[in-house]
Amino acid sequence: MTEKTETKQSGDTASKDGDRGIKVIGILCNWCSYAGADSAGTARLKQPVDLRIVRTPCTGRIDPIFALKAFEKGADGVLVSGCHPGDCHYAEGNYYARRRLELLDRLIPHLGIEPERFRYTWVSASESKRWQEVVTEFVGKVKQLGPRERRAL
Amino acid sequence: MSERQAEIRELAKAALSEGRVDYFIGWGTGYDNSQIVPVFVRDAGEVDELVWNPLAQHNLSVYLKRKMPESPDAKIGVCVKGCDSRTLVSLLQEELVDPEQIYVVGVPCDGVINRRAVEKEFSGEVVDILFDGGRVTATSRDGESKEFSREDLLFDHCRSCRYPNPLYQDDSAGDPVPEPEGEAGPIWESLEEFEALSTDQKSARLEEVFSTCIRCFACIHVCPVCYCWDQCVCRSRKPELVSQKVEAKENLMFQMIHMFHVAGRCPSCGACDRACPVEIPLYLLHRKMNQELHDMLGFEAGVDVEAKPALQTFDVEDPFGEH
Amino acid sequence: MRIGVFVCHCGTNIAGTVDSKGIAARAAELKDVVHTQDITYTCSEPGQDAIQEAIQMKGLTRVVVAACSPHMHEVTFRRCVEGAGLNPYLFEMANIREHCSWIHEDYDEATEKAYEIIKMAVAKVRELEPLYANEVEVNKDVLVIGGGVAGIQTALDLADAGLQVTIVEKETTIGGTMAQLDKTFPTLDCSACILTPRMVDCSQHENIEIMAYSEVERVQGYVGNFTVDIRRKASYVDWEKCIGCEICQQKCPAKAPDSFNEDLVETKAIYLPFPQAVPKKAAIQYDYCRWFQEGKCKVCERVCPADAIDYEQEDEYLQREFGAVVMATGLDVFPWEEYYHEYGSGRIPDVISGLQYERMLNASGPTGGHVYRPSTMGKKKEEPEEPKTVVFIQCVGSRDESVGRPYCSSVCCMYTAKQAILTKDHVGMDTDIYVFYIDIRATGKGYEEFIKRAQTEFGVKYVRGRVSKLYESDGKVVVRGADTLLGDQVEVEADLVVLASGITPPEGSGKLAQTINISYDEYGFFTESHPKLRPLETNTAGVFLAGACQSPKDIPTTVAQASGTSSKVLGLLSRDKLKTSPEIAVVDQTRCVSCWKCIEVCPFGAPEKQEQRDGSFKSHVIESVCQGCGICVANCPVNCIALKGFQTDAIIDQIEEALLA
Amino acid sequence: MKFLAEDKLQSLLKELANAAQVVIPARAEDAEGMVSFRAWEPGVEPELDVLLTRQSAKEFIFKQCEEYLTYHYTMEGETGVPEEEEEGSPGEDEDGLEEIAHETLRVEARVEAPPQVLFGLRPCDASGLVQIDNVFSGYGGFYFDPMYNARREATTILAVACAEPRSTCFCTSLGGSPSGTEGVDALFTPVEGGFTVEALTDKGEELVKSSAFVDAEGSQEEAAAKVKEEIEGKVDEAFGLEGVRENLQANFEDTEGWDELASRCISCGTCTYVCPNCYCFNITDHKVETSGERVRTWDNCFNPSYTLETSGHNPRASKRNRFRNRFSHKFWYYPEKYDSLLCSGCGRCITHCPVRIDLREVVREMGSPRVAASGEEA
Repeated sequence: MTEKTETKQSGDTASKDGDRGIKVIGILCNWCSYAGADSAGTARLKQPVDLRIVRTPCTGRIDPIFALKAFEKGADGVLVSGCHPGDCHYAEGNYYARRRLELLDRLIPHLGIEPERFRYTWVSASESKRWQEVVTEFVGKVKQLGPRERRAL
Repeated sequence: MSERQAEIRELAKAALSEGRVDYFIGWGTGYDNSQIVPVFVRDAGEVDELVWNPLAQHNLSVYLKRKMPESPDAKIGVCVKGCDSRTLVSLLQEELVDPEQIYVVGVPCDGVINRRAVEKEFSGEVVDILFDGGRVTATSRDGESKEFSREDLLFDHCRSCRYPNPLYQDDSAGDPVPEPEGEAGPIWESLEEFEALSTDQKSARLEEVFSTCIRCFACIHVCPVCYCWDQCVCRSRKPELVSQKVEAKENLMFQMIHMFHVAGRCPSCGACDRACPVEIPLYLLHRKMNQELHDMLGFEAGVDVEAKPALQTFDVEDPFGEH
Repeated sequence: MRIGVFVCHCGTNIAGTVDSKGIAARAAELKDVVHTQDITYTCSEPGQDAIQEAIQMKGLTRVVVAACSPHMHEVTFRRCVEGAGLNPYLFEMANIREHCSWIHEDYDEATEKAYEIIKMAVAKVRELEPLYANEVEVNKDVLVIGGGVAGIQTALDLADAGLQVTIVEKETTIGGTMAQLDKTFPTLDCSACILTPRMVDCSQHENIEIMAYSEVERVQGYVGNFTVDIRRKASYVDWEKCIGCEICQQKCPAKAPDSFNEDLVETKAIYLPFPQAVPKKAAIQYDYCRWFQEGKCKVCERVCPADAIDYEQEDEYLQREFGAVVMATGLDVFPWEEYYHEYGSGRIPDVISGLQYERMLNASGPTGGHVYRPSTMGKKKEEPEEPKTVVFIQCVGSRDESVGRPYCSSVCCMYTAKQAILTKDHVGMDTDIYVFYIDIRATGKGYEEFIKRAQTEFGVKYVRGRVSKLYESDGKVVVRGADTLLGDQVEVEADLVVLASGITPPEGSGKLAQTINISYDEYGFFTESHPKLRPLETNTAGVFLAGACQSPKDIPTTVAQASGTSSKVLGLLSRDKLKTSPEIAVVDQTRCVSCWKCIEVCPFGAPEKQEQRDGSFKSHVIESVCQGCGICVANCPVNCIALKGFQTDAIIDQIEEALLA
Repeated sequence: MKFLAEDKLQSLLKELANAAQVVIPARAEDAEGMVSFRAWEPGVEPELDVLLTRQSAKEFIFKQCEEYLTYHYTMEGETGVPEEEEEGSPGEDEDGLEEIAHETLRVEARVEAPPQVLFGLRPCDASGLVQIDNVFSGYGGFYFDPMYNARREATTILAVACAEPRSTCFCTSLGGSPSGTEGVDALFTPVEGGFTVEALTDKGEELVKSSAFVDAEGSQEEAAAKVKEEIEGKVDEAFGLEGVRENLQANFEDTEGWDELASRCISCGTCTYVCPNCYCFNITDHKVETSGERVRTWDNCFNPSYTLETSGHNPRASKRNRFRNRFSHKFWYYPEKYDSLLCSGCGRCITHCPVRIDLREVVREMGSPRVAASGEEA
């Protein structure tokens, strides 16, 4: 019991004094990018600690609103990743997603969000190295910008 | 103009008396001469209620959304301007309106004027607006009269209008007006000021603008291509995409949901801007959205009945997203 | 709602960088979490017992296991909680290994992140609801794509077990690469003697249908119910009539490249690849046929005793139903000419590929098994001369980053040794043979012994080092390389240089993978579902892998894998009905606004218009057809379609949870 | 009666601002230049030439969105290997909150009501607040809302009599007046060089103690009386109230009549949100993990969820019924319960309706006997 409250406190301080400054949400498709992140893990490819991954079956499932919601709730960056066009496990999902995400990508700056804070990309199950690069590069850019002060979204 | 008004009345009269339509939706005079409102004419004898002048800003295709009107099998006559016809085309693309059930009178349009702009020229209330060619004479309740040029009072999306003649119609009220030259695709001047802002300024401006929203939902109810009605996800608690809390963030989120839902079907007809009781410049969102869709795909909403809305289809060769 | 959270140590895999015990304790403060526990190996039997015990004692109604990737053990734990009487879909995995402990070093950071991942999983599990798998009828016919030894073995195993098998082979005969080989290592038994009887077995087996000279165009459907479009390429010969007498080939006046013989020689425009071909049917190579190119000739038509020639023939499209698909598309030889300019890019006649040499060694090959210097072949008067000095270069297109092939092709060391020995046997023990190698990979049964034999018994000289350059100098091929053991330059004047060109997937493998919706790697090898847990399956249920299309393999491994795959297919098709995943889209018809976007976008045609009692129509998703991608959900304006297991609320709650405080 | 010189207005506002938040009608700087109520800052001139602000002042007492209460769960789940004496399993019980051991819920409700002065609203807006009071202030022993009342208590209302009524004004038809005093603490009437000021309540009396005011001269009092009389006359007669309630009741089932009137209505909620009288609200919880808040937001009778039942059934599914409810509520249901009308005749619903639905027309039509309508179409 006491031990519990201790850990709790330590946990709180860890998140409060914001030593881990930023929060990045990753929305991944199950078949390619999530698996790619798995392979990166299996290969012990070190990555920044700031990414939180949400698994969806397919980028076709991803509503642009998810990303905006994340920003609204305080995300400093949002990364969406799926199968390369043509490789969709469901044949067409990422083609639909590509249009929606491209539109979103183009609107992000318009909404008062730095363009570097959003990215959508394609990483296959075997591209563990690429996943490491994508995450490192993206989170790096977001870190440079630092935490977002939110006004509108 | 008056000639077009006569045409409208003629066509409406014929349609009603021949029983081709149960009622005919056009524009008519509101509670005073400075107000034009949608009117529903149910009797051939009443077609003189129909009016056409530069105040006829309402996009009447909104009444073709299902549940609006309620009787689903009614045969409806309706007047559309160029911009209105594009929202109608969007509805037709999705087969949400049965062409067999509607009789469309296209009204070639030289642009409609912004009544609010007129009102703001007076301290008192404007009760009468008269048109004489390019001149507009407005008179306030206390008898003050002012003259304007029609040109100056046009909505800016009318100034940049590329489709002054309806793209879908059964009959036309009068001869078409000259089409503008130049490369197709809407013009975006009205955005430039906002686009020039820095990221921070943008979000500050959006916060300022959307904190005034009162969530009356006039914008989506008046939107012809927004038809979820009682099921609107912006009011749903499950799933809850947007909270009921009225605050800048949530209000903007609500608009973003609306925007993504009409993306590819919204031609920026401006109905939402005009309906907003607190004058939120919604075009900041939907015109930008249309601009980007145009850059991405050369796509314009509601110009081709055979086409599909941009986001409900795809091209394997779409020229983006390779990163 | 009573949630239990179980945090795995995975030995030190997780506990090494994450305070599993600590976060388990903290998780007990999350809403609805009534029980938490840290376990050394959650997937182990005691681990699973602990979970089941806790479910029963604490009356847990939801379970979160924080351990490895769901791709690893989701199935395991679903079974586990089901065993304790919980619905298997009231379970969620928090991936704190692949996505956390394995990719971070800082203990505190990793621990904090792991805790947040658990919070997200708890947020999701709250939104989950019990789901029940539904069943679909299974079609028991099997499609085998590729008629090489892998395809043949799979087909025979399955056919013997009583399943109907269709082999689709793009060439006019089955047999694949193995049919081109002379002897096989390490036993040196004759390749044809092993393969051709199996080929004949296929053609005569009542349960096997061979569709040669055909290709798969499109695959629709799902496990147990695939619909496949197959294109039978026009051979311009009516195979119903053709008796394979070869007269047409003898009389045909037009020469054409002989791919079966690796273009060492030429064949005719109308040809049969080799005498033991199955089916033994002739085909016309359109681009080389005089009739098609010049509009006159028709010799074959005149000489054909069976009246089988049919110049009007066109590609034929067939649609067939299958329950499972086996990919056995085999391999290609690495196109070394395009990459190795230092080896003459194929312009030096006496520099040939391993497979070309294989054809030369082959008694039924173009030289009848005689080894000649290609530069001296095909001359009118002179006899072709045999090489006195032969150099073998290994790892051409293998283990070579510079040509984008970092992997080992796994067979070259062995076939080089084999060819070296056979050279001595065919040409004479006095032949001078050098093998330039990086390392010798001889891991199979009897392989290392075989290499030793080559070195000692047959005196093949092994030089450790890469060859930097090949060039011609007065009738010889000068081989310049390094001997890294002696540490100096070596130069050999060779009569013949054989490149142990590596294995690459057949051209168009990527495209085929896309057609079938399976994943593939950057080279085009098909990706197995899991290297250890599901090495014969793909990520697409009902599609399996056999042979070199998955990774380079020698014949014994290929055949072994093929039989393994057969047993997987048999396992799948032993049931009359298949359980399908209940994680699919379900429409809440009370909210549906009948805009039909779902129907518009679904790649599988799962949503349909369903009439309601009031005569209106609402969307309805056909359970057995829905694949659970969720494209319709993202397009539904009212969000009235729930993708079970991935409902909008579940996703949003995870996001919100991750961003708390 | 007091007098406030024009040039004293700013100093008065400044003085008031020391003790309270002062809210005035002001014109926004942006292009739209909308006139609405907002907090006064030194130098900001109240915009009194424009008769009506875009929205009424009700927002400052009956907030569009307010946090009602916050709540927080603390869990003490068990950790470690379960011990034997753990009580039996309740099994798959979804809403089994109470049976979860070790869970505690803390609820907090904060009443925030800093003193505020609303200056420059019109008598119609002020009387609108009185109608809302009925609902939230325990009228006839009904509900008493602590937050609303705290804010109401802390608010002083300084109305300014109308100068130039709009054609859509019809307060007089409802027994109101452009210089009405219902719900007003002090009424300012514009006269030559400033305002005459009448203190109508204790709060009003407190106010006029300020040195900014001087006693009004007789001439000024007369001027004020004259002004009031003039404007009174300028307000058009919209309809007679005679029998409206009864006729609305009688015409309740006149679906064609209602359909015709509602045909151009787009069923949004603008009218109710600009209305100084409409008070309908919705209460929703917003919870993430262990903490949440309960918020009260404006609702309106055109909102689909307004009468939506848990079963999914909605007794007011159609536009017509929602439309009918708005007018019936204002002129029939509400009066029945509270013995006063739920409309003060400001006309905002008319001028801001995207399709200019005219309340006056609706009341004229459905508030009078309609033999014809039900007769024909048979």
